[in-house]
Amino acid sequence: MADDKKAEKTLLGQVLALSGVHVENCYQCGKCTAGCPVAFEMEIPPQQMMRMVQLNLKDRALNANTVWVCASCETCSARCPMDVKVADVMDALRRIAIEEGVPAPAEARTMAVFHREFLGGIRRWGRLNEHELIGLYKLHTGKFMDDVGLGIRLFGKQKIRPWHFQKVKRTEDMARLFEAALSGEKDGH
Amino acid sequence: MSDLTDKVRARAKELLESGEVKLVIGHARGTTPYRSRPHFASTPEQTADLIHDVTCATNLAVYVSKPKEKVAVIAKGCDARSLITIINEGQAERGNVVIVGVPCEGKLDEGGLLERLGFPRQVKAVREEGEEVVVEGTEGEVRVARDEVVMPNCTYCRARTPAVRDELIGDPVPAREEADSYPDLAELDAMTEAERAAFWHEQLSKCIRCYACRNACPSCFCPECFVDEYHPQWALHGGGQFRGNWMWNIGRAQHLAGRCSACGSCQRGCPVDIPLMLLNRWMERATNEAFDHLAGMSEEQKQLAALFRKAEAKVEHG
Amino acid sequence: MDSPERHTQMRVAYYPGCSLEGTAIEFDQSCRAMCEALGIELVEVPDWNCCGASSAHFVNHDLAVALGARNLGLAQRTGADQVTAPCAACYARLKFSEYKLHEDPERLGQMLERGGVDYKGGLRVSSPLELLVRDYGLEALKEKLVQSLNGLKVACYYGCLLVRPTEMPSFDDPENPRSLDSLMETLGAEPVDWAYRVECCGGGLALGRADIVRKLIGDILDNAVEAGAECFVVACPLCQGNLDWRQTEAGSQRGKQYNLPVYYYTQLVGWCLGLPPQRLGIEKLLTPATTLLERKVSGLVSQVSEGV
Amino acid sequence: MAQQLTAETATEERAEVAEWRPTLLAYLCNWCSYAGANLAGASRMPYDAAIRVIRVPCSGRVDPLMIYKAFERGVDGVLVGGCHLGDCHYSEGNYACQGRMTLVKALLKAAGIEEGRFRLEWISASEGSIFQAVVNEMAAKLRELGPARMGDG
Amino acid sequence: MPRVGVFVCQCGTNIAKSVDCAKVAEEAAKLPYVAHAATYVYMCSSAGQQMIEDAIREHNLSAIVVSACTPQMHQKTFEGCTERSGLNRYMSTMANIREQCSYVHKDPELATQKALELTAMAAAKAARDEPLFQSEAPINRKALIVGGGVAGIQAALDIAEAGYEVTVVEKTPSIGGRMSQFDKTFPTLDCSACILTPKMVEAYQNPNIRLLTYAEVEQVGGFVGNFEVKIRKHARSVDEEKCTGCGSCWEKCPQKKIPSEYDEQLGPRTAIYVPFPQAVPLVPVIDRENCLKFLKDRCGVCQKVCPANAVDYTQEDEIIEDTFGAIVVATGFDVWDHSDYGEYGAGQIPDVISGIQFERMLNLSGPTHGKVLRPSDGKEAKTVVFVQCAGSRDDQHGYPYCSKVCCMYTAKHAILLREKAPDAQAYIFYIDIRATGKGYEEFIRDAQRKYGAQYIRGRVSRMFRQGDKVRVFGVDTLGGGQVKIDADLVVLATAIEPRHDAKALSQLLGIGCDNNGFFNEAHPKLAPVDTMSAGIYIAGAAQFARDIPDTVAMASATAAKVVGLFSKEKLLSEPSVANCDVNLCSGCRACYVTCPYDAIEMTEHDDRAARMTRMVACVNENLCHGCGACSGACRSGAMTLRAFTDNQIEAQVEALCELVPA
Repeated sequence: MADDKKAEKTLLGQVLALSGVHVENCYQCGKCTAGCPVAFEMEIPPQQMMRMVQLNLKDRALNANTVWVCASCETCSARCPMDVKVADVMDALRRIAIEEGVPAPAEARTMAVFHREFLGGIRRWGRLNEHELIGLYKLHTGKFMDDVGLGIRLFGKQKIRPWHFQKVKRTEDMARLFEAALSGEKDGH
Repeated sequence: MSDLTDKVRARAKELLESGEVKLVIGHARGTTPYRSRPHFASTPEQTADLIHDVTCATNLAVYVSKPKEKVAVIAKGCDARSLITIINEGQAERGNVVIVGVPCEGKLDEGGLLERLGFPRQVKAVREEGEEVVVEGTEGEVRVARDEVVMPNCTYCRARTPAVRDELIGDPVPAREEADSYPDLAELDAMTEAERAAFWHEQLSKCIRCYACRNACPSCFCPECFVDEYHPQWALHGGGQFRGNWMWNIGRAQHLAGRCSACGSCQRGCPVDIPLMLLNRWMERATNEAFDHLAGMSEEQKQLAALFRKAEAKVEHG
Repeated sequence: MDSPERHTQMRVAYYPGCSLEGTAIEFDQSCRAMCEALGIELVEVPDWNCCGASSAHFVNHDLAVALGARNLGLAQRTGADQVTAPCAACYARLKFSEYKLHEDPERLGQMLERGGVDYKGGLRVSSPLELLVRDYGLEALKEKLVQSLNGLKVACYYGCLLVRPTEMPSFDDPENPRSLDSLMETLGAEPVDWAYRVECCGGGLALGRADIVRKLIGDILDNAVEAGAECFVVACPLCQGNLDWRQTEAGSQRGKQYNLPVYYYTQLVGWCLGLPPQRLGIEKLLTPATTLLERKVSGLVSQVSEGV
Repeated sequence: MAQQLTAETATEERAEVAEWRPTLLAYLCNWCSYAGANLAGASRMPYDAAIRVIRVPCSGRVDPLMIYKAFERGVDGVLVGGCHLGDCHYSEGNYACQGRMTLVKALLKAAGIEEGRFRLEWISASEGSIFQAVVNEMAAKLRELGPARMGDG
Repeated sequence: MPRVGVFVCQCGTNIAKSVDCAKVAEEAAKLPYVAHAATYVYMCSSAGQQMIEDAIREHNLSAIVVSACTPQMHQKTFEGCTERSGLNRYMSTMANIREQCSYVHKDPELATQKALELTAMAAAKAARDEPLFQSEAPINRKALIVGGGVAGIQAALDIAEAGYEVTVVEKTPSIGGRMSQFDKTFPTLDCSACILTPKMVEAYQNPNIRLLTYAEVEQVGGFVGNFEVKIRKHARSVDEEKCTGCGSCWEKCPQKKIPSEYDEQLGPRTAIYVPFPQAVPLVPVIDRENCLKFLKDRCGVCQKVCPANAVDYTQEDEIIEDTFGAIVVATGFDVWDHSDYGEYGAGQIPDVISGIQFERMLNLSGPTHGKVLRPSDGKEAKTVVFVQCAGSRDDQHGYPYCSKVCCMYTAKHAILLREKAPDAQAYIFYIDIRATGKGYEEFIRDAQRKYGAQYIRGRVSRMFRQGDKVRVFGVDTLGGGQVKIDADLVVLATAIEPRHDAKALSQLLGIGCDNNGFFNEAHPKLAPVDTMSAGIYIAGAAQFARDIPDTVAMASATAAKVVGLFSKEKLLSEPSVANCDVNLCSGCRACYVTCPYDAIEMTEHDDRAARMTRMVACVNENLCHGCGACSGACRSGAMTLRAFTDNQIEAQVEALCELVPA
């Protein structure tokens, strides 16, 4: 239908298409923000993010650090009286930001790098090698000195074992799976 | 003369002599040895013509209509089922009907018999011996297994001994196990919807609207049948049009749901061999499954419509 | 109650997940040891891959489904009818895949086919905690215990992913879960009544935003200490890592020294089953953890098994 | 913009005109389903134009002959709508309907009339959107099945 | 031969925008029996009606079809046209070409074709219309009121005032209802008991009012004007005639720790008790489930101390059967139970209480004698958090609706809190303030300005015990930050919900419930106190959340309805009733076993043609409600429903199929 196509171009429509969540149900009670463990770090708290989506204020929504700070703990989704899955909306917004090339705000960049390197690792090896992730993360963020002491302690406990490198047998399987998933969702909508 | 015939005569005579009933409805020998006809004995003498054997297929409940005085019916299982059904539906008072039960292992399908034997005019006598039917002809005896020459509905009868009866002449026979598995419907079940529609188109196109089925049926007792009404005209009148025939036969099957005793009289009476029992048995299965209801199988039975009531409803739709 | 014989026949597909091969190796060790002692046969999912937590769903839900579904498909091939994942994050992700596939089988099925994944759905995803509490039964477990935790005051910390997202069927109440508490009671510990049992520790922010994590776990630690807890018991490597490794940092930020060991429940069950501490990896916990346990059982032997 | 939309929708509907159009006859109870249909109308919820409604006081009024008659006369599908069980304005007319329609379903099956051509639905006065969905589903099903046949078409 | 007139309404453009009304009229004129057809812009207008009346006379019409909106809107309007033109009123049929055509089909071609088919079907029916006549029934001029709260009391007083007898059935031992539990009322802060008690006493003393307390309606049969009702009066174990209400029994009763229903479990009561000191009647009941005499055959103190010898352990339930002309349902509401609300402590935190519990706490005669104390330790509460919308506006855990009264009573609570403890602080979490009554907005402002209530816009996410406090995590969506309050007491403005047994009562009475479980009104705007069943009316919160003035207004409205009904000489029944053609009746009793109203009797019919007397079905038109279940069950076509005859319905199918290419 014609109006569907128009709707899809709005932020509200994009979020609906990606997450299946009807953000228009939000009546701004703020229960999501009230229970959010990381709201204190967010430039725009969750309930206001819902308002941004309702008003299609894409720039303001995506340029805030909110989606990168979200810990995905799902507390907001679990408690929303109107069944607005706030965490799913955050996932959708993050994806829109990546796809549309909206750079993460400066202090949220670390999280963006983290996710990129995490998925990159899985795509390459099928499994996560925490030591590789840490290494690449530090390389790309320049935060070489963070948590060095902790790293040494974990090494000492043999919890970090650089000699133990894990991967699936056929790493090409992973590429195929990534390919299907990333193209599939677009076809589906 | 068979044992059963003697007992039936003796009991009928007793009933009339004692004045317990004013009329005994039973069978007498028909125009040929393989046929019977209904017989109404109102005096002890008239009981001498009564018979009971493999030829007594007619459902006698059709002759019971609001009797003012007590009548006795020599009732097979299906006759008894019909009697209970019509009593339930106000067509007779239970106190006015004495159900004299007789066991039944199947009644002769004349058409099938004749076709099989190929010497109809030469039949001298027909009798049962064990599981066989013996036909005496001018050219000797022919023996056939009973199941091969009885009416199809008899092979899956669930009431070979009347379930409800005031007395029983003869020894009870157990019900056919097949009754509950509906082997007769297997073919129809296996068809696709289109095949079923085509099947009925072929069958019902034959209907000449003679209403022999209705006349033979004890459950058809409306003063005016829906098919004969003009306002509204539910079905086109007269034969020859498939649609009117369809409406008539489907309407009749609906009206007989939960009321048919599976006696097979309708199909037996049909001059153009429409397998009417398929529809009736289909509906019996449906009412049995959905409402645990089998017409005339118990004295306390309620009408099917009473089982639709809220208080009785087992499964709530939606 | 189920008979113990039946439990010996339990055969379950086992999905360790990446963390349990790395920084949470003691969770893997203790879980395997515990199951062996209880007669639960774990069949490791052959050639399993990362479940995608905590990044895949962050950027693409289909990818999250696909990563999980490949593992479920492989798990199904072991012939088991359920797969158990100790890591709460893995557990939630696998459950999410199964749930989404059930919701939208057609579109996702096509996607999986293109991705070379063969999984038709129908596998039960469980956490070993669920396995213990629901399938094995605490009564049956009690019979096998050889030592008690003797009133160890423990803060049962469920975190987020064991009980959320709430739209998926859960084995415990999302706001007031009880399973860990009941398990600890069975072991003879005294779970403290505290508030932060389902609050978030910051999970996936550990590497990227350690500053946030320090604040969150500081609150959690304070609340547990206030309620009188001597230690934590957890069901998730992320929770364990955050609470255990960053305890000192969070403490120094607040001018406090907490010193609360953070055990996996599998370690405590294993301990009470009498398994040697090395098999349970208790020495691998950063906050010293052995002394507290030893102090609790010193001089008191196998009262539980003789009791009830 | 609203007008534009209307024009588009109208064109889509028109396209259907050229095709064969099923006839769906509905017997709706006055208190629930008929009122539900009114609510769908008052809320301007468009639905398939195949439906023709005969208002009856209660689904219990529906005589099976009324359904067979419709099929006999070439109607492609029949819908019977009543109040939800327990909500009947006449206390239990819908139970009577439910019982009877159980038989109707069985007999239609025996006769070879496809299952999708007959539906019994409980639709309350507040369920305009359910009415809309039922009509659309059923009309779509009838298009899929094509014209009803009783073996002769 | 019938002569049918067809009148196609354009409804302004509502119909005309997609239906070509002129074409429908033009085509309709060619239909069988149609003698005249016309179209007009508004058929329901007086000009439109006049046009119909003129046409009936001019064209000598015998019946009319108006193709317009739904008959539920204007059937009666057009019946007026036939009646005024000298035809039988019921020779009027509507085709619904608006709600079921123009509103939902935008394509002009499809809509016009459908409108024509609907008109043709209606014309086929109208051609077979027969004059109908209402039958008369006597009215039993006594009213039954179910529920003795303020709604029931008000309705009873008003009806009694008009001179009719009223019976009030109340489930609990005293009338008074919810209002008797309240301390003060908003926005005037009147003492609730001070304004209610006089009304309770007035009801008690009015000779036209019979109060049956500790009683329940068990069975309802019959119909408007003649409801046959069975009432169970539970055994009180105290003789109402003898008891003087002196109180010796409940003072001496040793069972003193039973949680009081009246005090919402916050305080105790005895086993023999009156729920509250001003109870009417002031006659105690014995709660047999908690009485030692009944449990263990011990004690018997109450009987020993009773100076009037009124205690009777052998008393049994009494069944009272009576006939009433009308019924008012005023059963009130329940309060949503927050024990399955995990994030608010799942009912496990003693210092998290409901609004109605707080109300009892504020009351001087309540469990804390008017002090605001923490249930956990009895200490005075200084920091009190109020949470609005607990269970309301919550699709996930509670109800989707707004409970209407919570904003106001929460403000009242905040004010009363300050009055009781001037150093206490109220924090009120709200989402929106709905203060839409006279003086309501001002009341909210007073709470803020004069009583210092701190309003915080946002919902509370979670609360839990923290030491001896309740820690509340909320948000200030206006200030923009998370809010954490360590409260002494949390008061949840728990949602108003239907009585837990409302569904059962609705089935007993034959009136429906809405999706939330409140009783259904006949029309949300135009018949808010009527139900779908004639002669049964609803008042107060049984229909939806209401405050006291609305409840009292509704109660008086029901009284007006009842008095209006009773002022009629006779009751005219529904003309569309079942009818049996005895000539066609086979006497099979299918209708008899089907009828939900037992309106069919089997009677003897002297069949001259058959020269016999036979049993046939006969409809009692006073009992018949016109559902037609009998005619749906009848095989022989004998039983039919007037205005919905087999003939008329079959003709509609025919008319449709004539126009549809098969």
